[in-house]
Amino acid sequence: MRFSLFSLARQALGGHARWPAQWRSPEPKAAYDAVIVGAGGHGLGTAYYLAKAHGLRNIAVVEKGWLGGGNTGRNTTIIRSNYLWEESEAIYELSVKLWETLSDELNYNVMYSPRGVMMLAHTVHDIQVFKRHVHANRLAGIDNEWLTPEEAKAFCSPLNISPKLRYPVLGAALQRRGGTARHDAVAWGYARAASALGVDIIENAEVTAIRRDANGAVEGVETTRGTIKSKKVGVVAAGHTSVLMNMAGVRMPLESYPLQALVSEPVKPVLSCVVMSNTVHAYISQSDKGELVIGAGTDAYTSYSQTGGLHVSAHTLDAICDLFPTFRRMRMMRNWGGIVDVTPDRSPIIGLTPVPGLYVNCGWGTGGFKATPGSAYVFAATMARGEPHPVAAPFALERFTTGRLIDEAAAAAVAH
Amino acid sequence: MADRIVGRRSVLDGLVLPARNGIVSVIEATPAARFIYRGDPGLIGDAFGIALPTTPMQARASGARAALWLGPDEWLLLAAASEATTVAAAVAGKPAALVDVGHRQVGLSVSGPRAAALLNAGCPLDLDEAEFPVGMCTRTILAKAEIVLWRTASDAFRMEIARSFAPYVVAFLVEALHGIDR
Amino acid sequence: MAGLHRTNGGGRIDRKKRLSFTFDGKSYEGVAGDTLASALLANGVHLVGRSYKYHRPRGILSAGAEEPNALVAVDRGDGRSAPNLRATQVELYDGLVAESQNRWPSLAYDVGAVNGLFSPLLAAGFYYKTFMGPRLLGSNWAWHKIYEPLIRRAAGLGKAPTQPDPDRYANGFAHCDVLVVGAGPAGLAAALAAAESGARVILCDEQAELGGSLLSEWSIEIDGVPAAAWLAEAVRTLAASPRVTLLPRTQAFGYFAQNFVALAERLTDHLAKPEPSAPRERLWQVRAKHVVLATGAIERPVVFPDNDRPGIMLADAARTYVNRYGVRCGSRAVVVAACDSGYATALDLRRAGVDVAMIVDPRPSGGSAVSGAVKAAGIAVETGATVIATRGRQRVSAVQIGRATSGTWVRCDHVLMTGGWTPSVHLFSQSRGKLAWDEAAQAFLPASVAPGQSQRSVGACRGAFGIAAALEDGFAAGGEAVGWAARARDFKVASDVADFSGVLGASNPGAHESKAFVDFQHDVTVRDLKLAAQEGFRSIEHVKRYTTTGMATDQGKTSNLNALAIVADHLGKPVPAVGLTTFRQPYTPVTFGTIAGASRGDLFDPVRRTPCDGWAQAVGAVFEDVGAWKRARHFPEGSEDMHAAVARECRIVRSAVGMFDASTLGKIEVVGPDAAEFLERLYINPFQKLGVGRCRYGVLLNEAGFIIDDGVIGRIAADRFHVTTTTGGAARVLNMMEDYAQTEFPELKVWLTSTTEQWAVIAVQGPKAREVLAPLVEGVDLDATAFPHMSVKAGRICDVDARIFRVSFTGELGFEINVPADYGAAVWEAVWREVQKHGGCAYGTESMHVLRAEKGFIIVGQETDGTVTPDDVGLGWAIGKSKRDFVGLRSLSRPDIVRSGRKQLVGLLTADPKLVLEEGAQVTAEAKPRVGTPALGHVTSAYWSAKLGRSIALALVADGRARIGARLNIPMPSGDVSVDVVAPVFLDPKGERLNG
Amino acid sequence: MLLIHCPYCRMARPESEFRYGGEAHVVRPAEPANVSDADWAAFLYMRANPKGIHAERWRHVHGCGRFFNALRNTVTDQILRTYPAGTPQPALDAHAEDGR
Ligand SMILES: Cc1cc2nc3c(=O)[nH]c(=O)nc-3n(C[C@H](O)[C@H](O)[C@H](O)COP(=O)(O)OP(=O)(O)OC[C@H]3O[C@@H](n4cnc5c(N)ncnc54)[C@H](O)[C@@H]3O)c2cc1C
Ligand SMILES: NC(=O)c1ccc[n+]([C@@H]2O[C@H](COP(=O)([O-])OP(=O)(O)OC[C@H]3O[C@@H](n4cnc5c(N)ncnc54)[C@H](O)[C@@H]3O)[C@@H](O)[C@H]2O)c1
Ligand SMILES: Cc1cc2nc3c(=O)[nH]c(=O)nc-3n(C[C@H](O)[C@H](O)[C@H](O)COP(=O)(O)O)c2cc1C
Ligand SMILES: [Zn+2]
Repeated sequence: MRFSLFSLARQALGGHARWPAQWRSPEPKAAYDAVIVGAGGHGLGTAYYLAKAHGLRNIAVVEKGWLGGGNTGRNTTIIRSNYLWEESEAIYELSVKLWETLSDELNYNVMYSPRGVMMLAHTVHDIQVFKRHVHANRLAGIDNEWLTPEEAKAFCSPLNISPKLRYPVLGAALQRRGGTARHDAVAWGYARAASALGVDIIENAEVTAIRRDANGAVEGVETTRGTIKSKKVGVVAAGHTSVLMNMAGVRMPLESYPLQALVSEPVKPVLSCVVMSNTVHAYISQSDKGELVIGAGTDAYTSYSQTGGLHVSAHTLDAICDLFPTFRRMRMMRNWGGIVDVTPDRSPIIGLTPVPGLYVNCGWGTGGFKATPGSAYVFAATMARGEPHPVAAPFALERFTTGRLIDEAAAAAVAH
Repeated sequence: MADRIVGRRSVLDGLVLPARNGIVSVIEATPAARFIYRGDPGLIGDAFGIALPTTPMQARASGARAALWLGPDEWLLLAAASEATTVAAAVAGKPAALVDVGHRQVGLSVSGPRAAALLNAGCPLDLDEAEFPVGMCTRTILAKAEIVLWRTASDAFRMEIARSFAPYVVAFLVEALHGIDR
Repeated sequence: MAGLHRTNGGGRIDRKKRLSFTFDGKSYEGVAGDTLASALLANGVHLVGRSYKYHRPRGILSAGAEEPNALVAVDRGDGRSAPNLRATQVELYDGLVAESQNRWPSLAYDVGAVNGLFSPLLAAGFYYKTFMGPRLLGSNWAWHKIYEPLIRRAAGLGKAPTQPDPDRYANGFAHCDVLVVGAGPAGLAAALAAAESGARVILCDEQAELGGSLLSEWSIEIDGVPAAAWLAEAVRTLAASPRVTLLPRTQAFGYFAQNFVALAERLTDHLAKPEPSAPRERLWQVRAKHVVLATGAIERPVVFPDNDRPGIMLADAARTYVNRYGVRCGSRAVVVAACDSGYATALDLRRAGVDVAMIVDPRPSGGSAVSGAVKAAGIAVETGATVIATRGRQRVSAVQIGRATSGTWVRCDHVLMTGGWTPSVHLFSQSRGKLAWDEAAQAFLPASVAPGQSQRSVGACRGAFGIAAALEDGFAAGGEAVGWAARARDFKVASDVADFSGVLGASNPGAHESKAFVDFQHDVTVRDLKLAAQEGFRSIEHVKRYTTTGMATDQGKTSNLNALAIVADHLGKPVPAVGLTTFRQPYTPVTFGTIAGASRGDLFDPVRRTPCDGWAQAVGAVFEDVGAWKRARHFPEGSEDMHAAVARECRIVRSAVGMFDASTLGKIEVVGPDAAEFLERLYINPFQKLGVGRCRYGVLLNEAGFIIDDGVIGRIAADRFHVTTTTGGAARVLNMMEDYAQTEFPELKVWLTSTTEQWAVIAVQGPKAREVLAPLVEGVDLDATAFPHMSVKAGRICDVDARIFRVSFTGELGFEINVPADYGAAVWEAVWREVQKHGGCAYGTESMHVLRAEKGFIIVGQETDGTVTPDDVGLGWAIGKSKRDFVGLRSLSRPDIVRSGRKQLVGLLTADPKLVLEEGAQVTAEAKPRVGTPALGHVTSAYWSAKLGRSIALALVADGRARIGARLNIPMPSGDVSVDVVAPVFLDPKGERLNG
Repeated sequence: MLLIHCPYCRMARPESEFRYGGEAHVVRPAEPANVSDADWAAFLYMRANPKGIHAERWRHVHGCGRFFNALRNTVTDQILRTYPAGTPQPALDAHAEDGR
């Protein structure tokens, strides 16, 4: 059933009794043409584009828990494409373009809200780095502009630009097309659209082994709901990627860290944009429901625990309270963590692996929500054709051997 | 040349140290010669006047001299300013490291019945006397600064703080004192 | 009497201490001991808020932390305002000003209530299905421009404060043998037992008074004395124990790994006139050897149509209001009790003079233990029935009692419901303990403690209901925690209630689901939950997110279990098969201020200042932040702007002399027989043969082969090096060195000591540098041959022992004087007097940057960005050619590092000499590049060079060295700029000046 | 805030005094010049990142300054054992992960 104001009104009259399930919950079949491991936004999106753009229909997405329950369901939803290196610009900008029409594409309101992402500069070094981004982005046709502190304040009225701040705001880089989207809706929208195209989404099925044939090529996965055969397996499991790839004997350049976020109690609109400060460690926006959504840091150590230490959130709240002194009496309502898969150069790994038929899309770390549509799009093409999509090619695993890293962290250390 | 002789200026000059009658007081510890000794503790022998403690987190003091265990191969040596050269001579020529840190850090004495409570506003260690007895010393943290903490008496501590962090530590203690009562 | 509805005596209030307060501008009176909620109820005020979505009138549901409805804003003026406070937890003080929220223009007449008309449209998840299109404008346009702003305005509850918070917040780290959370009977007994052994005990409770449920007991006797007397004695005993810390008004909000528990203590919010400097709240970070959780249980509402009208409340809350606060919540009650505790409530109300019209019990056979007493009191009991409808606009006026759809209407002015009790397992679950479903208790109970935690749950929070049971459970756990394994004690409790199980879910499934509320705060109804399940949201986590049940400020304390049961019922699964959503901290919301504590202003991060900084401040230097340091950026004279000041400073350094505070540079004393070998293995440069008294410019890579730090390294003695690092890199480099020394090369005899703060460093640079220093220095021959460039000598300056380096980061003749830090200021002033005599000046970091750029010296972090190798920036020469290994060497032969086309450091000269490029500007081959043209590189540094009378720039450009002589383009918004590629040394390439 | 037992201080201390140092027992090749690009990349970047027992490095940076190793369960974050750097990874007995 198509979603629209009209269908909503009609169903309302009928007491909403006839809305169908948004996605099917089928029993797993014995074999598929392609199996995606991990029903996060990236995995579901990959299945959707495989079905939509590449004509594959016999696809399963296998998920150990509930779809969208990984980092897709626990991130601070910041979307932007003003990255530094050309390779990054290409994939993140492809994503933003897809965000712009995604609700329509999926017939699901993912609430993409290009309300502007403002990144604060607090030091002379920050200014140099951000201006480098602004210039690089302009050349790539990506909007990103430089604001004075006064302009930053005008764009975001609760911001404290007093020169007496411990680290005063010296300016900001603003990407107006940056913003947020509703995390859950992205997972659900892709799930519904993929399911409608015939993709089987199999929840509560944890992959416990990756099977390989005599030649070493992939021949399927074992799950807690039985063995599923497939000659094409794509691992899109974020924080759990090392564990899965280990099942196929592949060691990965990944470390999994708990990254925290928190929300305040909901209040009437006070913050109309997204504000990020990497120097003092603060990431904040206000959701449509009214909570301040705040991104904290990762714990120092690798962990699969989906929680983290209080000192990590405290560190961020120090900064929020300094930048937004009016928020000091606001209250934290919920604090949670996700497990992020961090690569040495803070860029993702997309593509083929040493195991024939096994593909991987991971390493999005603290910043892959924004890339969901673009990543899924190029990964689907990569899996369908058996060779990297041009936008994905630079992100191949081989770069760690050649040394051709795409080091967003070194250049700016801005990752959200 | 007398006009060239310049005076020593403590980083604490001009700062008001926190104090509240009958509860806690903070004063600057007398300036001292300070060295970091690194290497085999045996090499120093009795030359410093005190054998270096090899039990973790132990300080040994005698008069103005003290040796504080900071790590298995690291000690902080304190002595009267006038004794600086004697200390240096004790290690001369030995395969070890003696580094003058007399100006690297400053000392604060925190004392009074609520001294531990004040420090616990920023120090995460258990300062109960049973857990942190007199004579125990260690590097640790106080809020966002690193310190060396040494309990010199039941209700007294000596803190050593890197020079540029001292104003922060003082300001933190001034702030924290507002939260100390009882 | 403060409030018409006050009983004549009893309770824990002080009827003589009258307090006045206002709610929505209207004045009322309460008494000491009241909460805002009890005081409002005493005044007959039930309507206190509007619901989130439909703006339905809402009253006070509970008497504690679980309150979903009665959220108010309290404003104390001067920025001291707070939204979303639960009236049930706001302690009354004289002059309190409270406002209701989420209504306009007023609570009684709220325009937003029209939403109720659209409620059929506003079903769960409606916003995912609409607000898209029109396709023409892209699916996003209407959403972002029209719908989203409307939704945002409608959403949210209270208003954020608009002024900065003036209050301060404290912090305390605490350790104890036993932390007891919750001071009800179970917690008190645990604390008493633990304290007896002399253990260190902390007992905290979020309420103003210790006692928990005992505070609401009127008829119960413990060990032969009334509950209140027993409580008073218990608190007295604990307070008298020196090793016990009692923390009322202190919520345990987070339970982390290894028994680390975070508490939030409210210090002043309850005071009418707090001391202005006193902290408002305190964060306690407790590390406990053992934790005893005695957090009690929360009563469950009963789900029936229109169960949200003001006046419909939890039964035990009404009991608390009457017994503890002396407040009758109305005069005629209907009690809906699916649990025996509701019967006890009816009895207590009757005693207090409330007319209890009827007890309605959905259980087919009704209550057991107390039903005799209820019958004796003449209260009618209707079993197997429930409420099927209610009436009353802003206060309930009647309920319809029946089975299925028909029944009789009963007039009343309040309805008291209990669906049983949900043990408060929040903290247990946060500690990663495992819960298990308990069929008898109809609840999840703690099952196994997580590894690494040492914890026990006692009393109602683990299903040990009944006061005697709670006391005995608590006492045993308290003893066990301190190692008194077999300690047990019998408590004699008269007229105890023991059955608290109740029924879960909707008591009358099917009827008018659209207005049968489960999550009051988020207006989630039975119908919403069923719709979610129907639409395929089968995981309870999906249901939660689709309907937002349990996601409001109360985090579903009263609703989660009912929601779960309703979904389980709909899916035809047992409750445990549907699972629970995750409990997360905080237990109830905690102010940001409490968590941030003292970290504000200059305490946000230490402000590090150099020994010479006072002088710079006094002369009006402008500072910049570099790491935690404040560094003087320039020293403006008169009305000079930075540009003018820097041009002047640079000119004077090149023509006369300048002095610069380089104290922030990291310094590490590397000592030991193997010191040279150690540096040899870390740095790209050779060090073994460096003579004593000589210096070398060292470059440090990471193992990936990229530059991470640099600095001058001087050999002080055969076994002693003075290593300098960048300001920002000091701690990182020391850590890296320790790492290699301890774990990679433990066989080397070398020791590292940070001396960054031991030395004040004063750079004196310029043709007159020697003349400036000569009169101050003793014991050092400053002559060019005796003291050549790149050497170091020990000597005295101003009678102070010093290490004097002949080094130059400006390209001029230069010295860097290291003196012990406490002498830094005085020596600086002495040098300044000399500098002045030679027409010199002080210069800041900005001029330092210009001066070094004129010479083509790199700054790590500016010319490099973590992707740059020595060869890229023309430092290939520094690599010790005969070295077989050093950190990063192997990486320098990786394919991408040896390929052609890497970016290399070059100089750029603009065709227009007046034009200073912007740092970060991109470099392209052609002018007017098409969008998407890959850049050849970027400008890393760009300045006005006063010496050269033109602008200069450094850039990293692909194949840059091969392009020297070529013309390239800088695309700028204002137009393209053409530049000539030149070698990256603009001044004195032979180094004649610095060797002077 | 983990509680970490420092084998040099012989005392459990709060995490804030420590700095995490990544996977332990990653051996730097003795003759880097002789290893292949792939092996060098493995040394630089490839990590076990297990879900379960992890041998990892910590430094008691705001304490005794020593680097040491720890075995930690990355699911529960419980630290089961700490041991000096340079010593082999100890075997764990069956009761290592008991609640107490
Ligand atoms: C707190 C936080 C804040 C963030 N903030 C931002 C932000 O502001 N902007 C941004 O762009 N990004 C942000 N991110 C990062 C972003 O969330 C992720 O990069 C992105 O969501 C990853 O999506 P995914 O689909 O790859 O992974 P996930 O959504 O994590 O999906 C992976 C799925 O794989 C499943 N899985 C794992 N193992 C198995 C197995 N053995 N068998 C079957 N299934 C398995 C998991 O259950 C999971 O559902 C943040 C992340 C966190 C944690
Ligand atoms: N209607 C009734 O008769 C009724 C209702 C409830 C309980 N009870 C009785 O009380 C007994 C329960 O005793 P108990 O001691 O287990 O519970 P309790 O309810 O008496 O005490 C729990 C205490 O824990 C506090 N608390 C909860 N969470 C907290 C947190 N996170 N931080 C700080 N404080 C927190 C609460 O404020 C409360 O004071 C029951 O067994 C029952 O007999 C009776
Ligand atoms: C953008 C965003 C907004 C959120 N808003 C709320 C909220 O209003 N209320 C709430 O209880 N949780 C909110 N959450 C947190 C979720 O409840 C939940 O904690 C998160 O999805 C992680 O799942 P977990 O806590 O079940 O592990 C939000 C999460 C995100 C990502
Ligand atoms: Zn230690």
